Amino acid sequence: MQAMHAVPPQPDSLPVLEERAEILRHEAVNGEYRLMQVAAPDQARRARAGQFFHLLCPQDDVLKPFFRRPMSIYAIDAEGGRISFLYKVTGTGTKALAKLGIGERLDMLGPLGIGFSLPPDTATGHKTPIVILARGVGLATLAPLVGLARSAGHAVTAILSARSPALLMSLEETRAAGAEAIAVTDAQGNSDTGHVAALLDDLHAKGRMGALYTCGSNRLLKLAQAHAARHALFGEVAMEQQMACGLGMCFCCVRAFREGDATVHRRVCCEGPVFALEEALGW
Amino acid sequence: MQAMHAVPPQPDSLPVLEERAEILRHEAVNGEYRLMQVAAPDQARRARAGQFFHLLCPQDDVLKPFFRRPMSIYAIDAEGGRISFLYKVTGTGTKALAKLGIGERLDMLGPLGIGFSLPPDTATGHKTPIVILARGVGLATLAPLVGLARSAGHAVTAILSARSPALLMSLEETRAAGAEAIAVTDAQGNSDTGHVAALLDDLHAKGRMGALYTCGSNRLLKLAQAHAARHALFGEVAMEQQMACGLGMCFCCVRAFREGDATVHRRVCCEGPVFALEEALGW
Amino acid sequence: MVDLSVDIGRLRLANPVMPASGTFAHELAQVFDVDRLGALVIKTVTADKRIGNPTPRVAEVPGGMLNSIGIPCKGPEHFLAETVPLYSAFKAPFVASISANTPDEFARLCEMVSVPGISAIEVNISCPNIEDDGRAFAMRPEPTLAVMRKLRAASDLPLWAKLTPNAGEIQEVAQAAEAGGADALVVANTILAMSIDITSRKPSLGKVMGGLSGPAVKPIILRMAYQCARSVTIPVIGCGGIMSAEDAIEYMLAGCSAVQVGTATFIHPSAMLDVIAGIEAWCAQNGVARVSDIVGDLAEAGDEGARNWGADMGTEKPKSGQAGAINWEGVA
Amino acid sequence: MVDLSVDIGRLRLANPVMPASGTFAHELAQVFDVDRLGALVIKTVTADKRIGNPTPRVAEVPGGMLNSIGIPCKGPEHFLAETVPLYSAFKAPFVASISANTPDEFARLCEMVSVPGISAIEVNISCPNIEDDGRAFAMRPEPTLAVMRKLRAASDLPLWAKLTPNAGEIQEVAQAAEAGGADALVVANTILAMSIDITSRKPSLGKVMGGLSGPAVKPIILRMAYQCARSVTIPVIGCGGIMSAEDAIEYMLAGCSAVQVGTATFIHPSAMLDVIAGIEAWCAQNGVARVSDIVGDLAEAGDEGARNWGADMGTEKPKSGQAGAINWEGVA
Ligand SMILES: Cc1cc2nc3c(=O)[nH]c(=O)nc-3n(C[C@H](O)[C@H](O)[C@H](O)COP(=O)(O)OP(=O)(O)OC[C@H]3O[C@@H](n4cnc5c(N)ncnc54)[C@H](O)[C@@H]3O)c2cc1C
Ligand SMILES: Cc1cc2nc3c(=O)[nH]c(=O)nc-3n(C[C@H](O)[C@H](O)[C@H](O)COP(=O)(O)OP(=O)(O)OC[C@H]3O[C@@H](n4cnc5c(N)ncnc54)[C@H](O)[C@@H]3O)c2cc1C
Ligand SMILES: Cc1cc2nc3c(=O)[nH]c(=O)nc-3n(C[C@H](O)[C@H](O)[C@H](O)COP(=O)(O)O)c2cc1C
Ligand SMILES: Cc1cc2nc3c(=O)[nH]c(=O)nc-3n(C[C@H](O)[C@H](O)[C@H](O)COP(=O)(O)O)c2cc1C
Ligand code: FES
Ligand code: FES
Repeated sequence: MQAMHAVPPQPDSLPVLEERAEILRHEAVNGEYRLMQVAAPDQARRARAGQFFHLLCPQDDVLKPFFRRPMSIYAIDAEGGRISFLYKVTGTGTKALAKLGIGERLDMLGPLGIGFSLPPDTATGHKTPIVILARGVGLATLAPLVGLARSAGHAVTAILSARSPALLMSLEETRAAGAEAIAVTDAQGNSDTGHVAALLDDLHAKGRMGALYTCGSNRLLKLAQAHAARHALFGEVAMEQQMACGLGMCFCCVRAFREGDATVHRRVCCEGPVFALEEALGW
Repeated sequence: MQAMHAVPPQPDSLPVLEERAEILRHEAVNGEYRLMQVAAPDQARRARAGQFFHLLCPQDDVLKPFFRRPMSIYAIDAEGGRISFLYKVTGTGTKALAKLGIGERLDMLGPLGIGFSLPPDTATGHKTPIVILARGVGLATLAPLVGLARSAGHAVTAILSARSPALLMSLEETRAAGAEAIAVTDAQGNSDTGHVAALLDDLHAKGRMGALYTCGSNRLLKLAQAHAARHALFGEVAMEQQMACGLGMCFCCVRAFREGDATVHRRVCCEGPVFALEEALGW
Repeated sequence: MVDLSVDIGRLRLANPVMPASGTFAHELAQVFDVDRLGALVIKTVTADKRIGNPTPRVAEVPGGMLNSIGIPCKGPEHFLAETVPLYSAFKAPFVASISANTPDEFARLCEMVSVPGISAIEVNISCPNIEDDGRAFAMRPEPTLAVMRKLRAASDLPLWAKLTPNAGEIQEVAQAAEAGGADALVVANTILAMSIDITSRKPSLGKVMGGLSGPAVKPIILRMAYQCARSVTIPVIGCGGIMSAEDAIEYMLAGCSAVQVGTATFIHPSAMLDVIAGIEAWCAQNGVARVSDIVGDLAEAGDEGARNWGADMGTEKPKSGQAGAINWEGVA
Repeated sequence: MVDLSVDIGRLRLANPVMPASGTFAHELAQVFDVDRLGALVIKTVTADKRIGNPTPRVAEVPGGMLNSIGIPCKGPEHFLAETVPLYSAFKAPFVASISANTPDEFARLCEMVSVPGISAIEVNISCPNIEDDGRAFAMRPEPTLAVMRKLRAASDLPLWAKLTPNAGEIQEVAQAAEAGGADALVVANTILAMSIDITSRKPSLGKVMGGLSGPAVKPIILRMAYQCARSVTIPVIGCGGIMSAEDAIEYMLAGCSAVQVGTATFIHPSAMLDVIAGIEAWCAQNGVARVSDIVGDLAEAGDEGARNWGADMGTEKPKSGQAGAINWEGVA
């Protein structure tokens, strides 16, 4: 057994519930992603940005899909008792999920894992401005961080990356939350590492990059690590790995991390999914 | 391997089809039984009274129910291309069947097995009058025999037995087909072996019992065998046994039969389900 | 009120339901009060430190899962310093699970972990014995007997021997475990299996082969539990594919004194509570006062009873089935 | 056009799909043209006349079925007089399956049935050897070698040894079968299992225990087929839980030259045709000209490729996975 703690490791990891939440909204956002909103008051109250839920997608014959599917929280409405997910239709599980109709129920376990933390104040006692670097699933996972950071008084710049403009999500929401959003896409030819590195250099030069958060791309992770190291910035990354239990019991969801000179395994489900940026090894 | 015959044993066993038949009617007949009518023109053309279909009841998680379920033909409408079943909601398979709605499709394999044959003419060259002794599932299985025998010119008397009058089925249909129907029920206290034996004696005395057909009750089988033996009557019984393949390949559906002095196994699915009355051993 | 308690040798459990090793940890206490379980069996601990197997470590298959977690382990010192205090703080009996590479290493570890706070030791003899070409100890009776004797000598705690279903003749292994001093058997670990992703043409698991668990294995492990229960006098704990109270009752009717639930917890974290509640309800409905009364209470096989379709003439009792009429021989 | 033909030793099959013994008979020709199959393998025939096992002979379990049909058999004379003419009239190669109670009886039967019209003999060595306490021949390597030597001496026809998955170390049995002269292996027969009807408290089968088949066994038998294919030089025919073309392709990637389909036929009588059509379509889509090219064409295990989620930066190729970054040891 690793990481024994009789008390949950963070106040974030309050007791976990298994609920059958009613689906309130469920619609396609673009050709790949769907937005789903559910009513889950007790879980919404506990949920924090960066945490995830473990969803029991409808099982068909031979209990397929067998495992639950981890899905980041895309939006939390604690007062309204609502949680939203933004997910890509990928394989068996998400295909089954996509078929659920409004009013149907979804068995959700959570909230699970450790969410994002905000950076310490600057040396001059100001709120550290943060930069978010998101692509793919990161567009969903990092979305609630914008609101969290804004309401704590941090300036936020989000670089949102996608294959094509049609696949960019959260642009309006990010701006509406008072963050600056920069869109880069493969189609426009401005999403490669070179362009994004230049953007980061520019943001740093302008004093708008005091901390870095990333999710959804191994390349962006490497880039963020390099920039954070160069400027000694606080940073976090949200990681993915296949999960069975989602609770820290089965050890299937490990990834390798740097711990000083050693390489260690950590469970993405309960020691993450959010990790210190400098410790992640990528995949 | 038993019973090798390169040609099918009876002209009844013409090639078998697997079809996805549309459900045209589906309703409760009483607290236990449901009537289902499907459109299956090719299968209806091949179907004979006493044969059955092997139904793939809708499978839910873990492929439950795994096997198909055998179901006698309750009515054949060859011109209209329709087949009806009358079935009791018993366990997993029939419960799943009961949920199918009109317009949905049911995967049916068949027609299968050997149906009823009609008795030879009497010594005086007349059509032999037949008596049908039905209870339980026999009410469904023997129903199409009434029409078959009537249209071939046989007088038909059907003794229909059930626990209570509400569970009696086919009474009106039997009469409408020009047969005499006698209802006996446990509730009325006239369904026990003594009463039914007296009915049979009476029918024989009146010259109305030249052949005997039974299905659905071990007691009635014994009774029919005794009467047929006493009066040297032609007789048939339709048997049940659990089935996997339904085609004669797996040998799971055997029952014991008398063959001279020996006891032999026969497969209900392809050597039956209709067997010579005197050879059945009961169960 | 149904008495749900069962005795596993000298250890009395409040109810017959406990987690299977490797599928439970204290984190489950975030979901429900784990003191409601019959016992707390935790992930196997080894004598050496281990990192576990390459990812992917799990895969889904029809009706179950494959795992090749391996046994990531921080070693016995960490176990004694951190794990024992953590789990002995729970009220439910704490059962450690241990394993090692050789019989002597196994015995030393067993002695080391025989400390207060531990109610029983599950000895996972389904793992490779490097002195026997890497075959699991419990693949054959002889190494089973040998390792159990050493383990027995090393500890006064109840020892539960966890057998492997990959053995060809599990009854003989079961008897060897009993002869070697086991207080109970756990039947069984996962069945070695594999699957292939035909798109990438890769094995689904990083380690190619792994253990199958979940509903798919139930009929196989139930058979083994039945065979073992009839071959030994010590209690048998059934473990394989239990997803519901009905599954657990099958195991108990087959002769198991208690059951372990593994994979089900991954799908429904509170599955074990449902199993306990379901067993209690079934006993109440069936007039069973003590759940231990159903252990091994299997009726004789045959067509009669439930299968006597058509023998429905009012009050007359169904006669005995056709099995009497025919000479069932040439069994193959 | 995909070339679907495969060679099982000196026997060329038009396609790699054939029925599993005991799940096929000429009656299937009422449903489709069985000459479209790669071969026709029929129910095992024994040296003695047998009535088979008590009913109930089958039961349903999650993801599969149990059977204890036994081997009802009218004896070899009936087989030669009736069965051989019947099946040799089909165009697809006719494969007989035989079994017996002792090695000598087995060899005599093998000699008797080595007649024109039969393309190969499947020797079902998964059944009890009364000279070895009723253990199946293929439970252990030694009796496997002994019986295969006698069978080899008794016939010039290709001999396919059908192994039992109940063996503890099937690779060793596979090697013994090859050493004894088998031309191919069929991996495998059913897995001994049971289930209980908790309402009647009876075993579901009249014979209590029976063989598990269907989707539930696929990951287990696939693993065994993979192990056998890597342990022998003769072709391996995979058999266990194949319900679809994808399942068949998994077996072929694992190293099987052909496959047998059993239980699937009970659910969909024309399942084998769907498997053939599906294999052909998959080959066409994947640029496979000869289906025999995929036999054993398994890529190395690992996280990369399909699993490299998030490595989606445009045209840059995914880097090799974390497996490189860490020393995977202490495999357990
Ligand atoms: C903490 C966390 C948060 C996530 N949040 C989101 C999100 O907000 N939106 C979103 O679209 N996706 C998210 N994902 C990825 C999402 O879990 C997978 O897309 C999903 O599991 C795919 O399931 P499937 O059955 O459709 O695909 P399949 O490929 O059929 O799945 C097969 C197996 O692989 C696993 N798997 C496949 N892809 C992934 C993946 N990327 N990460 C982890 N396991 C995977 C599945 O869970 C399953 O066990 C997240 C993953 C993690 C670990
Ligand atoms: C030739 C034939 C014709 C039949 N015709 C009719 C009919 O017209 N109307 C009708 O109501 N029933 C009929 N039956 C019985 C019907 O097949 C069963 O009621 C049905 O299989 C029960 O399935 P279940 O899943 O609901 O029950 P379960 O009890 O869940 O079934 C479990 C297993 O037992 C088998 N089984 C259960 N009862 C029977 C039975 N009586 N006979 C054979 N197998 C059984 C099932 O097929 C299945 O394999 C017929 C049976 C046979 C053999
Ligand atoms: C992810 C996982 C990890 C496991 N780890 C262990 C282990 O460390 N030690 C052990 O004895 N069994 C281990 N097992 C086997 C289980 O304890 C249990 O024997 C098996 O899963 C069958 O039960 P189930 O079908 O209820 O899961 C593990 C099983 C799974 C699924
Ligand atoms: C009803 C039934 C009868 C069987 N009879 C035999 C047999 O006589 N000889 C034999 O070698 N295997 C027999 N088997 C085993 C099958 O040939 C096959 O090995 C097994 O069913 C696994 O394949 P499947 O999962 O595709 O069914 C039988 C299987 C079933 C289901
Ligand atoms: S998913 Fe089980 S430990 Fe993370
Ligand atoms: S059901 Fe298969 S032989 Fe009758």
